[in-house]
Amino acid sequence: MNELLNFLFENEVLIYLLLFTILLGFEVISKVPSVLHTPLMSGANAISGIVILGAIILIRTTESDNYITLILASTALFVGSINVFGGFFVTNRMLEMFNKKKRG
Amino acid sequence: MNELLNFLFENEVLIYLLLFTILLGFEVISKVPSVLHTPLMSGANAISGIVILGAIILIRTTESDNYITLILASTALFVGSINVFGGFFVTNRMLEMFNKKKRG
Amino acid sequence: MNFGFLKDSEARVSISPSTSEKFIKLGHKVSIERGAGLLSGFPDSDYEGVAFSSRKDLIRNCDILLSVNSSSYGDLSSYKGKILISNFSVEPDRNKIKKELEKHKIIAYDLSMIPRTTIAQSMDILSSMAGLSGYKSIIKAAELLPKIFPMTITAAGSIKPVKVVVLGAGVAGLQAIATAKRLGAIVEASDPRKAAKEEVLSLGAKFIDVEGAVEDSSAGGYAVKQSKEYLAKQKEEVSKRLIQADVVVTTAQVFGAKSPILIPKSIVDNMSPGSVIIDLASSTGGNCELTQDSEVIEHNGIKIVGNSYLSSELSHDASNLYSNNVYNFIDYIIKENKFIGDEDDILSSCKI
Amino acid sequence: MNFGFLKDSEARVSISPSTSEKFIKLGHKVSIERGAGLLSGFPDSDYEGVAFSSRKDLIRNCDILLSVNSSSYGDLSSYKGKILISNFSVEPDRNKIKKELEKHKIIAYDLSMIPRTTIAQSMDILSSMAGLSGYKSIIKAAELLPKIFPMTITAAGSIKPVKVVVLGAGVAGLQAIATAKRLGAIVEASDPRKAAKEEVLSLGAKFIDVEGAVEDSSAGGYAVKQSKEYLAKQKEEVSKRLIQADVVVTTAQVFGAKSPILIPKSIVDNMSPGSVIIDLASSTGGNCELTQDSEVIEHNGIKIVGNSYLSSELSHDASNLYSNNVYNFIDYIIKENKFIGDEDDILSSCKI
Amino acid sequence: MDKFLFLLSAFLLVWGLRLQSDPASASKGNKLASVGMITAIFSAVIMPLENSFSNLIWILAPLSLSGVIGYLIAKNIKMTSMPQMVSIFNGLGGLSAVLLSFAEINKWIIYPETYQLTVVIVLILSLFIGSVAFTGSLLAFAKLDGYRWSEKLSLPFQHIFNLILISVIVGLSYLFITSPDISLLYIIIILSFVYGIFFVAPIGGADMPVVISLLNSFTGITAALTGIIFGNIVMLLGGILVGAAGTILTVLMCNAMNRSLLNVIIGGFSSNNSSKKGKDQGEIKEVSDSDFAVQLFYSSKVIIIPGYGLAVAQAQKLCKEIQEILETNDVEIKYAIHPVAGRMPGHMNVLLAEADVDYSKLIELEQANEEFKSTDVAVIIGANDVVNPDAIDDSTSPLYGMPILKVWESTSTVVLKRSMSAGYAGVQNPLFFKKNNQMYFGDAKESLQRLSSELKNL
Amino acid sequence: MDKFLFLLSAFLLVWGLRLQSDPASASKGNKLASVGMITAIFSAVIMPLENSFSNLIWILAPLSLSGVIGYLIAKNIKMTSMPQMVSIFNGLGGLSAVLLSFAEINKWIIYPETYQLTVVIVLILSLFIGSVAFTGSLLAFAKLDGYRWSEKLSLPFQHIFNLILISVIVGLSYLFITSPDISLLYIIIILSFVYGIFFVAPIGGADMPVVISLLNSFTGITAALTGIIFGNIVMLLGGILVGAAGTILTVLMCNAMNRSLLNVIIGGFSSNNSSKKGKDQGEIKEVSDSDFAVQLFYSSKVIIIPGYGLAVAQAQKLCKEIQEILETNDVEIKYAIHPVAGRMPGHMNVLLAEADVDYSKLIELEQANEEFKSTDVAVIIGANDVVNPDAIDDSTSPLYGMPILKVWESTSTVVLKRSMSAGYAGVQNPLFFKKNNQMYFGDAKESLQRLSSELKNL
Ligand SMILES: NC(=O)c1ccc[n+]([C@@H]2O[C@H](COP(=O)([O-])OP(=O)(O)OC[C@H]3O[C@@H](n4cnc5c(N)ncnc54)[C@H](OP(=O)(O)O)[C@@H]3O)[C@@H](O)[C@H]2O)c1
Ligand SMILES: NC(=O)c1ccc[n+]([C@@H]2O[C@H](COP(=O)([O-])OP(=O)(O)OC[C@H]3O[C@@H](n4cnc5c(N)ncnc54)[C@H](OP(=O)(O)O)[C@@H]3O)[C@@H](O)[C@H]2O)c1
Ligand SMILES: NC(=O)c1ccc[n+]([C@@H]2O[C@H](COP(=O)([O-])OP(=O)(O)OC[C@H]3O[C@@H](n4cnc5c(N)ncnc54)[C@H](O)[C@@H]3O)[C@@H](O)[C@H]2O)c1
Ligand SMILES: NC(=O)c1ccc[n+]([C@@H]2O[C@H](COP(=O)([O-])OP(=O)(O)OC[C@H]3O[C@@H](n4cnc5c(N)ncnc54)[C@H](O)[C@@H]3O)[C@@H](O)[C@H]2O)c1
Repeated sequence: MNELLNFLFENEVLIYLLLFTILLGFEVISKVPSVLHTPLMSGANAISGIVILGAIILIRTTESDNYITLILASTALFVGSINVFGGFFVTNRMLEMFNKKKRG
Repeated sequence: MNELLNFLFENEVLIYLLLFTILLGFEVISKVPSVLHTPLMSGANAISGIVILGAIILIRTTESDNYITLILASTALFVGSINVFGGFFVTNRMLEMFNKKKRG
Repeated sequence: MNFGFLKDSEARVSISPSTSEKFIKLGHKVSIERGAGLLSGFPDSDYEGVAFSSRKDLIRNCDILLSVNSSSYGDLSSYKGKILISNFSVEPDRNKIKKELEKHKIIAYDLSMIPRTTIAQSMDILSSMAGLSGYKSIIKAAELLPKIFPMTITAAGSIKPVKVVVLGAGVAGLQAIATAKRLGAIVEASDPRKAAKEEVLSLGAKFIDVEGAVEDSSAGGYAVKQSKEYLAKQKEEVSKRLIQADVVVTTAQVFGAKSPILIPKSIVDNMSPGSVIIDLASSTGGNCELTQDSEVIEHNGIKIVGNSYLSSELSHDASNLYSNNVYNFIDYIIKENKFIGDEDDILSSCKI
Repeated sequence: MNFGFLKDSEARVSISPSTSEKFIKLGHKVSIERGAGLLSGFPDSDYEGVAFSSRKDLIRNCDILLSVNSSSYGDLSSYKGKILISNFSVEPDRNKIKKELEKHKIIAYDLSMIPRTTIAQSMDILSSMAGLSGYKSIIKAAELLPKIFPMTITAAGSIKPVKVVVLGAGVAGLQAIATAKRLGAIVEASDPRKAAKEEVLSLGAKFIDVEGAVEDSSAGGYAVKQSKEYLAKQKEEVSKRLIQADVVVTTAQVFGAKSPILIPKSIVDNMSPGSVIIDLASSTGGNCELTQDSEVIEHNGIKIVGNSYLSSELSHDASNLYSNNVYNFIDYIIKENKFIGDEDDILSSCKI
Repeated sequence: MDKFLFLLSAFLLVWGLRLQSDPASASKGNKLASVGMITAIFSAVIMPLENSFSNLIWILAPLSLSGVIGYLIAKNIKMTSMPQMVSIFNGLGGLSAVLLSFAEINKWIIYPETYQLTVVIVLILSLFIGSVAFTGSLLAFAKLDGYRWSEKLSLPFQHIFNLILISVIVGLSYLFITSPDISLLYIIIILSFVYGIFFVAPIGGADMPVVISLLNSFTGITAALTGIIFGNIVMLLGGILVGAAGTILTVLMCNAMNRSLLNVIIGGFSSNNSSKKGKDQGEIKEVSDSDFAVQLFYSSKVIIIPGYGLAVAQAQKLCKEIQEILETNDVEIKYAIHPVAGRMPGHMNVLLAEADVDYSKLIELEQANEEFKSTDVAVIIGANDVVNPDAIDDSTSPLYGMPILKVWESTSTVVLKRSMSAGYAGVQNPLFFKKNNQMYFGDAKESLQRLSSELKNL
Repeated sequence: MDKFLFLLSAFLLVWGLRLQSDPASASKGNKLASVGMITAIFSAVIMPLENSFSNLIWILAPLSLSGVIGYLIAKNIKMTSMPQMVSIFNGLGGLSAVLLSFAEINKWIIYPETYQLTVVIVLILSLFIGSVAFTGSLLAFAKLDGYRWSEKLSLPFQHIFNLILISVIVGLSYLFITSPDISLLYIIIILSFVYGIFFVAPIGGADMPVVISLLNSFTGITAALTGIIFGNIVMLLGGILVGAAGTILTVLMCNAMNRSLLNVIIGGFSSNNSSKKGKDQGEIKEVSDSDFAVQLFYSSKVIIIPGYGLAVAQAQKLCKEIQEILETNDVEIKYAIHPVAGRMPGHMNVLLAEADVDYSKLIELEQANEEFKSTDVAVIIGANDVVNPDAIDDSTSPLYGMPILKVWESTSTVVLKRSMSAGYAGVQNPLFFKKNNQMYFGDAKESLQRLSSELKNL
């Protein structure tokens, strides 16, 4: 527990950053028409695929003969980036209908 | 110049924080009806009086016999906090009219 | 089949040029008495593919003979064995006419007896004619009234809007309400049927609320006879408005009975001179005590118009609608050149 | 001063109970010929503080004598030295009447000559009466037409909206447009004045555009005489609409001249039977070639009403407005029991 | 350089998400966010690392493969299966986090000294949440796609069981941290998978979008946690951002359905809810304000069918107002007037004339029935009998034989009325239960008011 | 503890600012922000510091004194002087930053080694910006309060002069850093003060609110800079937040005036702009959409005066719509019908009947003239001659003697028309130049459309 508190104190700026990011997340979404719910969910989902950065870093810091880790990380990267790419493409398709017409 | 770059690199998290704070500042204000312009300006002005924290810290870190600094800082605190308190009170008065009526 | 359309004793005609075409398309033969449509704006030359003849020839050659009003048939004895389709509601004595028809072996269908169901509405002459009468009642009132309907603020002074009271918010009453509202009058209406209130409000007019109406939904849309207390109460509530009204339109009819008296002489005496009463129920006795059927009388400067057939003054539109009603009826009852069975609801309720 | 109000040869009266009160408040004496207001819905008993008398006594006792139409005065010789206030525009020969007035030393003010300025509008009888006539023209047309005005889709078929064409969008024309629109007609109008277009559109009606109108703003609101080419062009554009119209209302008048013929017989011949033409310009010759002033004629089933005084059919409202006009005029010209000088614009333009 | 790129990508992600919350800019927002993501990936590949190894092929191969697969899936999926797709993607994201955490924990078991305790706790948390997101999303997919079995997974006392399950997982995790044993880890993973299933199982199929959104914010949180472990600030921020945005979005979605989040999660009874009104005729669907507005706004032809209810509500002027709004946005509007609509002949004409609707916009029954096929939306305002398909289909209906407006031939229909009650003829209307019909309940005046303000906000 | 409090205060400041951007929650937002500020002050007082001295009296004395003064000023100031007050406050904020920076630079001159170079640069920047905010705000105050001299300060070639001034200041700063000399510092300060004045001088009085907002964001930036120096993150964040929000706000204010920021700052010609249309009759004031909406929304009684223009625009239905919106918000609405409004007798009656305005809402001239005194806003829609005060005041006017609607007796009037052109009688209308009148230009249909959507957003 103490360790956690220390972590927090040491990373004061990080905590602010987290707070502000959460606020920003709330703020950015707070007024969405319900038609956008699904595409927005899809878009946010694609962003959550950011986890693949971890996979890349892990691959890059793993010895080239540690196949178990490499395979694990590579699979993680694979499935994660399906989430990312598929997510963006799908979202894009959903949103295309809104481009059909300019605002009145 | 190098020094500045170093500063930036060392404070990576801080830079993110600044970026996000600016975004948050934009985001928070971006849709304001023009009637709120004046009170909002007034409210933001009061917040800009946050500079008095500096005065407080300066006073607290100044030797008790360094009168020049103490007087300077104390004056800074005085004028700055007129900004703060006056600002909040004035804003409050302006905003009271919006409480006259609930939303329809 | 062979249809013959008579020239009526009034302006309307039971066939329009466009319906005659439809009849012919169905494979029927159409004969029309000469000059039948003239007063409705349909000279004989407008009809195509149609035989014109004298009444005598018409009766001889046709199986089915149609007119707008049964009174136009004249002596029924000349129609032996024929089928007649018309509005028999104008007959003063229904039983008498029934006997006479039987005597001459005439089959007759009374279009005023079409049931008031959604599906039969396209054949319902009472509905279509009542709508026109309602409109015309207000036009006539506006013509007779020495005032203009809408509120008008001018440099030469302000004119208050005219007050219109409509008694009986059936088809005619509703149309009268709508027309009066259009012209800018303040309109209030009264009717014992519960649904009428919502209907009146749906036209943006005010409803004069009277409690205690007898409701009988089984009467198929016709009003039922109301209790004496109810009528008294209604009279009182309504009287107030009537006395201040500039125009009163009455349409209150009760199926198979004399129309209720809603405006006794005492009220008329209290109305201001110049006011106008249009009594559309005059043919069944009238809703105003002073009404004389088919006449315009003046009582203390108040004009009282007794006319149940205002629609015939709109002969062009009326003939169009009437002949559509007739066509829809024929189209419904004759399938493959045969009458559908008498067990059909609509047919059986029309048969005299 | 001592005012005498005559009983007119028509339904209107030049004083209403409420204006008589205002006259008395100003300190004037008011005498009225017996029964003058009856036809406008103002029995003698409605007037308070007023003397009733015979015409003879009236003329003897009063300084100023008023009527709705100058034709109601009868023999002018009996009014020696008096002041007359009325509408003299009904006189067929203006010069003759002028000479006669001079002969009898009568001072006369013609209320139809009130200038058409914003400030004088409250005294302008032509405006106030024209507004009423415009309304009535449509009511009369609706009464005569064998069709209903609004579009109506019913189970018995659909009725197309009536087409109304208004020629001359002055006060009467605009009011006719507004009333026809209210009843649901499709309305088109034409007028050579440029401003008229915007005014017609401001009522939600369509304007029939014709290029090349002569504009003369100095004419003070009255229309100026238009060039022959213009009239020809207009006729052509308008004719198309006229032939299809169900109702035509014409109000085109040119100050001091015969009204232009806008509807020649040839057009009437092409209109459909049942249509109605209301010619409000009939007193100055009429806008339709066939118009007979003050009569309703029928030509090939087309009814042509020639009537420039439809407002008198709205006697109640008309008398109210007229008497307000009169009151406002008197209130303006008489200050402290004296006439204001003849140099006043309004007074001088009314003086005959 | 890489730091700057990371910063840029963080900005792009935030700004992209922001733009996505407005229909007018949503598409641009998505593109911006994807550029941000690619920037981040690129930076992660080029960033200088201590003891880095060039395992580039291990990175590029899966990346390019998944890029192609993702593109193909997205291109070929039907528009109607979008929510399913999103839930599968989300599951994959969760799986990715699980694999990563597992790999790291594996490393920890081998070199325990190199890790702080906090990191291990974070790793296990990430593993757990990722697993829940994974199996939960898959189940959500199954429910959305209508697999019958997926609705029957719920156990009695599910919520109590879930609580117990969680406690077990926490307990095992504690054990594992104190005495690392790989088999324990496997058990934890399996139990987490099970928990994911049981978490979603009791929630009704209609609430799945909410669940997906919630699971999505879970994935966001795992990304953030993993970000802490890898010391990558963009991962942290992106994850937190999605976590926060996803949570708010979930709440908004619940609000739009007039439900509370708790209510949805406790679930169970919710699935009956939506079919309650339908009796035995089938299910009706309600349409939300903004969906209705957008549907109209993006149509090219709309036919309005006014009925007696429009007159009762006296909403004719609002109707005209909506007509005008849509017309200025190039939607073609007509009014189909049924001959017996209303309560007197010509009732609708009187009504629409009052609102000054141009006569040329009014079409009659026959013409309307020809035009419905080319109509995007038929909006039925307070009409009932005149659009009752039984007049054609059901010879026992009192309306049988009456000519009727065949509104259902348009692409979709929306019915505005206050309740499910019948019209003048007193019979129920099968139109309301048709597949392409939606109900918009409420007094027509209020409904149109709502619709109008929604349209103005577009 | 203090760290937590600082975090809390940062949150409160952000959230407070956020709530302030919506009229419904603005008041609450301000309170939240002030709580945040007090929390921050408190934390700064209690936070543990290395080599701290207990100079508590030096802190509490000015704090309490200024609290009282601030309260008194705020309580007694007139509502109309609010913008002036804000600019003075802002100037004080700037001065505070100047004093602080000066004190720190002083310290640096004494102990040069303890400071990094960056810090010194930041300090001088803060000094400069603070000075500009200080004198700029004071000048803005003078302009707002209508001091004549304040409009004449501008030099020819002001912008070129300003550029030179800036260069001099930069040069001196460089000199100062390389060879610290206190007198150089004084010159820098004085030149900065002068620059502040010249920055604001060329900008027109009407644009002052924009300037104040801009200067306010300057103060925010100095606060942030000072925050860096004192290593206080809340100062930094608060400053940045205000800097960003202030900038956006400035842009929004410019947009609302249909100006660009650059346009405002270059200034000069702008001040003539607003009086251009007035000819020699005086100045007219335009009202913005949302100000108009709020004014109506918060009234208790509004009288609408329709005229010919309402008919030309065919905007009667929109007028009715606005009536209804306001009525549901408890505003009493009446229509004052002048007997000759429009172009035919009863024109307005026809018009309003078409929009189905209830007869009972219509009042005639005499009654209207009694009611204006108790009316908050008289809204004149496309009327002109019928509200022309010359009919009473000017015996040479062609309208002289006509009874007129005395709209100017209401608290304020708003005139909707397309331009300044005359009505039927062809004469100019002095009403438009009255103090309590505002113009709302545009075709009545479009204007009312704008007003209506603005009202719906309230
Ligand atoms: N045209 C005529 O001459 C005439 C004369 C008499 C009878 N009829 C008959 O009347 C019927 C006309 O058909 P229709 O489709 O117009 O009407 P309808 O079938 O009577 O249906 C009207 C619908 O409007 C809804 N409604 C009522 N008030 C409402 C409000 N304030 N807001 C929203 N919705 C409201 C009602 O549902 P909720 O209660 O759920 O809201 C009702 O289902 C036909 O059966 C016809 O035969 C016609
Ligand atoms: N009532 C009658 O019987 C009658 C008959 C004839 C003449 N008049 C005369 O007409 C006048 C009536 O007075 P009033 O106040 O109603 O009208 P007005 O004095 O003619 O003024 C109308 C104003 O409306 C504005 N306007 C025109 N179109 C507009 C649009 N689309 N949107 C917004 N504003 C528009 C015009 O200014 P912009 O161009 O700047 O927009 C104009 O100043 C009186 O002088 C009266 O004597 C009356
Ligand atoms: N379903 C259909 O298609 C259809 C067709 C036509 C009419 N209708 C309905 O039938 C009903 C009657 O229509 P109608 O016009 O032929 O009726 P009607 O001519 O028989 O009577 C006219 C009206 O007078 C009213 N009335 C009776 N006694 C009264 C009294 N004492 N005081 C005041 N009013 C009194 C009646 O209620 C009725 O509304 C209406 O509800 C109408 O909508 C239905
Ligand atoms: N300022 C005021 O207070 C006031 C008062 C009353 C009328 N007016 C104005 O005066 C004008 C005339 O009003 P009026 O009704 O007494 O006019 P009017 O009776 O003299 O003529 C009626 C209309 O016929 C039109 N007309 C003339 N020749 C025509 C032709 N060949 N074809 C078609 N139309 C033709 C005229 O332009 C006029 O609009 C209108 O603009 C009216 O607004 C102003």
